[in-house]
Amino acid sequence: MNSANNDIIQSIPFDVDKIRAQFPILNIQVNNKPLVYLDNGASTQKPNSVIETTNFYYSNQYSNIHRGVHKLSQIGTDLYEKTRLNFQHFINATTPSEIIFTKGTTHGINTIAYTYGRKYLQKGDEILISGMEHHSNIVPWQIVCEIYGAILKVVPIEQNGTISLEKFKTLLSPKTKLVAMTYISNSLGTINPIKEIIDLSHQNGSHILVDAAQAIHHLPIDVQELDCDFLVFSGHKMYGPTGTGILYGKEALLDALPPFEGGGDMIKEVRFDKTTFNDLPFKFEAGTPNIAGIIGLNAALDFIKEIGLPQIMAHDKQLLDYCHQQLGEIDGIRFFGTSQEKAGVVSFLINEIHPYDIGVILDNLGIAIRTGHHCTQPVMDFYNIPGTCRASFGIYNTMEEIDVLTNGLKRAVKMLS
Amino acid sequence: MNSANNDIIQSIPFDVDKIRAQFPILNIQVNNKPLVYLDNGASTQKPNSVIETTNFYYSNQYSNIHRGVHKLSQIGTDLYEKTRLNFQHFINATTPSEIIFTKGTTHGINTIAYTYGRKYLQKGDEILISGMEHHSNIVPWQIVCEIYGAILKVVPIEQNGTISLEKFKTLLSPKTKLVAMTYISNSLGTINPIKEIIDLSHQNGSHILVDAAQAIHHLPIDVQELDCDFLVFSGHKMYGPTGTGILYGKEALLDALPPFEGGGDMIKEVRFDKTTFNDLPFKFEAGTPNIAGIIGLNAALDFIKEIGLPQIMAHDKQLLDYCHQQLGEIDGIRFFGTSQEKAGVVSFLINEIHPYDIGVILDNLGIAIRTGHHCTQPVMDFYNIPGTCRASFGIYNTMEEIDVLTNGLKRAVKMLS
Amino acid sequence: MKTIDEIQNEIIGDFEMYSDWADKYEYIIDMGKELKPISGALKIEDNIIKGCQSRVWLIADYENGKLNFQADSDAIITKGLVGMLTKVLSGHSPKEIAESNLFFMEKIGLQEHLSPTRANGLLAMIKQMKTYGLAYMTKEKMI
Amino acid sequence: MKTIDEIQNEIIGDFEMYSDWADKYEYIIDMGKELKPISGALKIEDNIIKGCQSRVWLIADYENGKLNFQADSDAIITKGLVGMLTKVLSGHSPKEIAESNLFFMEKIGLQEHLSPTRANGLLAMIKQMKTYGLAYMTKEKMI
Ligand SMILES: Cc1ncc(COP(=O)(O)O)c(C=O)c1O
Ligand SMILES: Cc1ncc(COP(=O)(O)O)c(C=O)c1O
Repeated sequence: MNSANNDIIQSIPFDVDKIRAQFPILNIQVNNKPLVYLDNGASTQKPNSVIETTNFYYSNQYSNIHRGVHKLSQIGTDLYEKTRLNFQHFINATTPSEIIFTKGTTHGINTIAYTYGRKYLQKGDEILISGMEHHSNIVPWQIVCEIYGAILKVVPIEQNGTISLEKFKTLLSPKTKLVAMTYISNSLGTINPIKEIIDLSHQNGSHILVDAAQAIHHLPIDVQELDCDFLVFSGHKMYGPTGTGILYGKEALLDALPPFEGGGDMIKEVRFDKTTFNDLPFKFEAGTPNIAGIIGLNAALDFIKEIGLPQIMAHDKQLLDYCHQQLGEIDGIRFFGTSQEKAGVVSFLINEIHPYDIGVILDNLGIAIRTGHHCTQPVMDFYNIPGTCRASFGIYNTMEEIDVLTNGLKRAVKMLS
Repeated sequence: MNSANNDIIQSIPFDVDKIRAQFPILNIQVNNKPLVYLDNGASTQKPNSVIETTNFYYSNQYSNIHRGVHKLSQIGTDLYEKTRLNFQHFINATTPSEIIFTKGTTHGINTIAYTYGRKYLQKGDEILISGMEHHSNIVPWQIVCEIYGAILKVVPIEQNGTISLEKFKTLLSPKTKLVAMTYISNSLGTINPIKEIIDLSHQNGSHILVDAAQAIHHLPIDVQELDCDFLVFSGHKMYGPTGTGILYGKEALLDALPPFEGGGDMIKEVRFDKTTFNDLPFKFEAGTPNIAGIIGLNAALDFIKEIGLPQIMAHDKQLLDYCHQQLGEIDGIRFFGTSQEKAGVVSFLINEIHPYDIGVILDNLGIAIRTGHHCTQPVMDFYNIPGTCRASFGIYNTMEEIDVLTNGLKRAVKMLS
Repeated sequence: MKTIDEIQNEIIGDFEMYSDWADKYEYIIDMGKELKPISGALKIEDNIIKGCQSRVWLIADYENGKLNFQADSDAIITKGLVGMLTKVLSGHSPKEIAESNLFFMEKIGLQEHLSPTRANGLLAMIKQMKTYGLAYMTKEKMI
Repeated sequence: MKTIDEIQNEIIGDFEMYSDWADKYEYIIDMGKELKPISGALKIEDNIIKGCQSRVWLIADYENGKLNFQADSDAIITKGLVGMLTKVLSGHSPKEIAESNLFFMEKIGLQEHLSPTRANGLLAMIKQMKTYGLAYMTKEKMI
């Protein structure tokens, strides 16, 4: 059995054991083996602070928020709005009005697709995406393109899983109303040159939405510096509760868009002859929100801030390098996504073995990876494969876990060949 | 101080103390007074089982669901789908495919408004609602009416807060595509004759959506017997987590509708030239759902089932009668919503006192009621009032709490007059 | 004429004798009852500040280098609170008003009424009063 | 010819000697390797059952009152499992197949592969096999 390189372990920029101790699930056994959780691209585990915040809120402070005069409603509203301020500062939005709470990335993208489509899209207009987008950044655009007669254009990916800025430029046209692009690919790990893509889009007079689902907990994001028009991400991938997410939009643009969902809280005055809508951010927050989720999300953000993004990035990089190095020694392995700029996602196949088979064997060893198309079928079609095995890393993963993965894979290959 | 009538207390059909013991928040003090929580129409508190289920799930079983081969993903998927089956049986849907998980009532109504609008609404078509609808059952229809050139018609309410079936009939026209109506009014307590309304709608060839946000935890609902086309409600009002809800729809109708949000899980195959959508219920569940919320919601439903709806209804009725009786003795009180068929919601004003003032004083006494328009501004306009004070009951409320409310109100009146 | 801070300290002094929330609110309610209501003719859309629940009307008059405020509300507690606010800020120069630091609400334990999420329009009213201050400061400079 | 239940019990017997998950899976994988693959020409859209991850092909032949199944999959473990399923159900009458109760998967501790949410298409395949059974039962009655 390979043992992890000690130098690398010692240079991990924080005490992983101390972090692991904050995640109760990391103590469980799966199929009688200690859990090795390497499915963080799909969703991350939750630290005690997140679980307990939600718990405490429900046990001591709960009620519906906004417009309640009573104390509990005030406490809830204050906590809810505190999360908004925390995120405003975290991504450096200009005002809290630019932070809209959503159900998740998918909901955020659909909000923009429907409202942007209604306001701006006309027959023959173009939306430009990339060949590595998650289905959530493809299908909403297909739907609104169909509604408004617009055309979906796609920047193809290269063999190494990147996109070429040259090709991107040639696809920008006077008809390109909006570019929708992921910052980090969830199936390939590619970190796109998002700043260049944003600048090129703006030079072309196009708006741009950035899918930061995989980026928000990996890279420092400053929306004013990036100058993106919209940016979306999910809470559950950044150690926060399910059913939460953020849609950032430039205030002037969000103001210009019509509302998406109608309902409580998003209105100023409702009359049957004329309803007026509320100011931002409430205009886009119809109905009772996921109050407990949003309050728990604040604890997740605090958790990330406490560790620090530079530390998280360094840790991620070390795991990535070590994983590439160790898995690279397996005969017949092929990696998908070999960009220079890459986040902690390793997609691979071994010989002709079906990823499902590998997933099943690893599961029996307590190792959770994801297998399949990872909601990026066009990427699989591009490589002409049924899917990949994907290991993706979180704050709590260790070099030893990568050794466990490597050995597990060797065993799986032996069994399956 | 009035003490609660002992006869009535003893006939409460379950042991309220035992129920109260399951709600940790009922032990807190608000403004140094024991909390008297009478804002259940806005949202209900959560029993231990709900809090702990969520807690346990995050601490021992969490991962993203659907399509994961590994154990945690399987466990999560199974629990998530178990909730679906539980609700299928609870409202007697024909198949689990008819149960769609949403963010809440508002999200459910918007899902139907947008997709029904896209599929069926044309210029001049009519949508019929009532004058007592919650904003969430008004504004989505205003939005899609504007998009498709349809017309929103409204059955006015009567002085006692009911709607007249005669007036309803005269407003049904050959152009009425869909009726959207609340089962129970959140600001007036009125229980509408929903079965008659459904039958009349169908006789007219119209579809009907029932807003059951206030009904699901108060009345037994059998969707096959009711024969409604759509029915929506929220988890957070039925002792469940925030950010959860259910949209029921008849399978054939849901099949006929286009998808709403695009994204992961709602697709069969994604190609840039042609995407095919998943079968029900997944077609309407785009993106990572509120997994922990939905799993917690199952515990809420079990909690309700264990107590039993007939018991809950009887309890609700007793609180309602006692509250009417006690508050009725306050000089200058006016009740809004005096239907014979009424659920545990008491809306009132006292003399010319502004509801906000009463809310503030009661809050200082630890009593949480809601004041304002309760997201039904047209109801307030109808009565030409700025809002009401609203006490609304939950499973855990007691006769003694109504005494506390009554005395609190008397004190408030004294201070404010 | 007392300064803004002196008036605030006076109010804080008044409240020191009240240990009970009820006494405090009775003071505020009395304040609300005493406040001269704005006449119906002036309760126009232009002068309204909408909270979700209670509404506030505010009128500013500039005379001899001083700003005078009149305020009203449909809820008596809100009215009492706006009464205290006009008492503190009225009769001062635009500059003093624009630069004022309103600390008395917190000191008397009523800061919850100034929460940005409170539905009473009070915070919006303070913003509006300071905006008047700023506007007249600019006007004065231009003369 | 053994009955469906006898074959199931045989498989359960085979598995009794395996205490370890790895032995079980090796048995299944061997099963998969031995299973005669369906020829490419027959791997058409009509015969496919799509799971999200692995795909299953299924062909049914009716001869002399018996249904025979051929199955294949692109994943070897799924293939082994479909191999066991065809072994159990093939060669029986439509009625026997339609009315069969498949208990062996649970007994050998592999019921997780039959979870409705498992992405391997296996549950859909069993449904398909039983549907064939039902369809040929009806056909037989009509003759
Ligand atoms: C009758 C009715 N409809 C709709 C809603 C909206 O529900 P939610 O805010 O959970 O989406 C409510 C909640 O206040 C309601 O009472
Ligand atoms: C890049 C990317 N975009 C979008 C999504 C969709 O996020 P959610 O399912 O939380 O809505 C994901 C999650 O898998 C993702 O990785």
